[in-house]
Amino acid sequence: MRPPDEYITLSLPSNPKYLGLLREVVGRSAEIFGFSEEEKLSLMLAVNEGCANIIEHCYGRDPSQKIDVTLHLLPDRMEVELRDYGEYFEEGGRSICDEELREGGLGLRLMKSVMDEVVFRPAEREGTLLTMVKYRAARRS
Amino acid sequence: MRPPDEYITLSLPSNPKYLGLLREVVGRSAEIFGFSEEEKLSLMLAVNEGCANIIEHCYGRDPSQKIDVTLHLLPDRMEVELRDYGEYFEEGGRSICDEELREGGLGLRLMKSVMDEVVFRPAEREGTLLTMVKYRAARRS
Amino acid sequence: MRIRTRFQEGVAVVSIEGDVDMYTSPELRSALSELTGERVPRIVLDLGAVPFMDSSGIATLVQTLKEARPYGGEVRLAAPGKNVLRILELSNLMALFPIHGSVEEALRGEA
Amino acid sequence: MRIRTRFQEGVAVVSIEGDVDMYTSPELRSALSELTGERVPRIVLDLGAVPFMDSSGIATLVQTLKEARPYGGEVRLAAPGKNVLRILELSNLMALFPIHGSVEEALRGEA
Ligand SMILES: Nc1ncnc2c1ncn2[C@@H]1O[C@H](COP(=O)(O)OP(=O)(O)O)[C@@H](O)[C@H]1O
Ligand SMILES: Nc1ncnc2c1ncn2[C@@H]1O[C@H](COP(=O)(O)OP(=O)(O)O)[C@@H](O)[C@H]1O
Repeated sequence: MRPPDEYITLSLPSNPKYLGLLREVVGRSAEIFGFSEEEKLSLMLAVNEGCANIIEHCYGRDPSQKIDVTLHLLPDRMEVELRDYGEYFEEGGRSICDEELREGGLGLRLMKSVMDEVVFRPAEREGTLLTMVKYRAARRS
Repeated sequence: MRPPDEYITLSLPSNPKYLGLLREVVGRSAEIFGFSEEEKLSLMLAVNEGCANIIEHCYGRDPSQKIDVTLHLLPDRMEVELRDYGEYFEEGGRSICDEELREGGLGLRLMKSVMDEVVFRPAEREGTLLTMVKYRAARRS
Repeated sequence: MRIRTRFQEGVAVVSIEGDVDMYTSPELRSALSELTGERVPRIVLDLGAVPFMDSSGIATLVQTLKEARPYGGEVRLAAPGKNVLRILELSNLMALFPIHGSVEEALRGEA
Repeated sequence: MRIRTRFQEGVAVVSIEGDVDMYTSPELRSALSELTGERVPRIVLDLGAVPFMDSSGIATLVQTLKEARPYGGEVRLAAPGKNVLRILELSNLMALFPIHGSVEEALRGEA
């Protein structure tokens, strides 16, 4: 039986101490939806790196800001959305997909290497919306 | 150093398979905020029972409904809010605090025995808002 | 949650691994109902690997006792950890069930 | 995360327990900087109890290597689990660090 598509949303303070909790939620969701151990690690790593970037670059390590995480669980994939309320897009008007960022550090490279899609775009009103998609291998369940 | 007050919110489908994930979030939050092992278990149990009641009595085991959980972490206590979107209050107009419910089953009794406050009230627009408070023992941190 | 049942000296030893909650307790309930349905005279529940149990788990234990009593069956709990002990206590079940430190002790304990 | 450092046959064996991430890596970084600051010639990181490591953990490893190299110091990784191995791989670090199956092997391995 294929699971229906479901949403789990989680809002957290932009404090690194919550990264472990977030990984746990992602990991458990991946298990419930039948992702393999490797796929599960990929999802945990990508979400971790995405949030770490928000904490570091978008909020400048201010731990009192907010990060919204949405896990959209579909039969064949998990779509993860990370939303911040930073000034990034308002201030510079430049997109995080700029050439300069393509040469970014390790975090971004890891996200791109373990996920099938990684897209940044301006969120409604303010902030950035990062969408990442991970397909799961066909399973005989 | 006392931790500031912080919010963690989590929305989940009303499916019992997510109860473990929810307990994990509550338990980890309790740890981060310095609750004792026993207090942590109390919080996990109370939130579990509150959600199980929503799944069972409010949504009649329909797993496609939504439950919103807010953990408000304060220096001296955790305030937990469980919000459902059921018809309970609209239909009967009776409160879950009615005499009949005071003699309720084990779930409600457990919640009341491990938490310092357990209050049900109508949520905005529709559904029920269950607020539970747990104070933590003074700690020398 | 995983359940394994083995028979030892005529006693059904049911080892449970994982949380027993609203999601997993139906499976436990049916495993135990099978045993009481066959009027197994003694059931030992090994709770050593159960980190958490909720009211539906408690209800499952009570249900099993109710099914076993009419035929003189016995249900013993073995090796509950701190969390499960506390939940049994909070549910006022400590008097209802014989509780043993280990499966071996539960097997040795007299009727 | 917990860090314990012991000296064995002149080698600093740093045992890490728990996730190494943006929250915990600063503590690891300072523990390791202390060792490289004292020019400890050989450091073995026991990763056997590290379920997860993120890019800040990776950066910490690389940083330690950078600090050790100028004085000819060596940094070896021991007993990484599946997850940590995969993250090292994804970060293209497998060639940078000698990786050993156990602390004992790391201690025995030649320079
Ligand atoms: N959420 C974000 N908000 C603003 N800038 C970001 C964000 N995420 C990444 N960046 C930019 O992308 C660059 C690369 O990020 P990353 O790959 O994580 O490497 P690092 O964090 O090590 O610099 C960062 O230096 C930063 O300029
Ligand atoms: N969220 C809820 N919505 C509607 N009714 C509820 C809710 N929670 C509890 N109740 C009512 O309270 C009673 C007692 O609940 P509980 O203590 O969990 O025992 P049980 O679930 O075993 O009946 C239930 O039978 C139900 O009528």
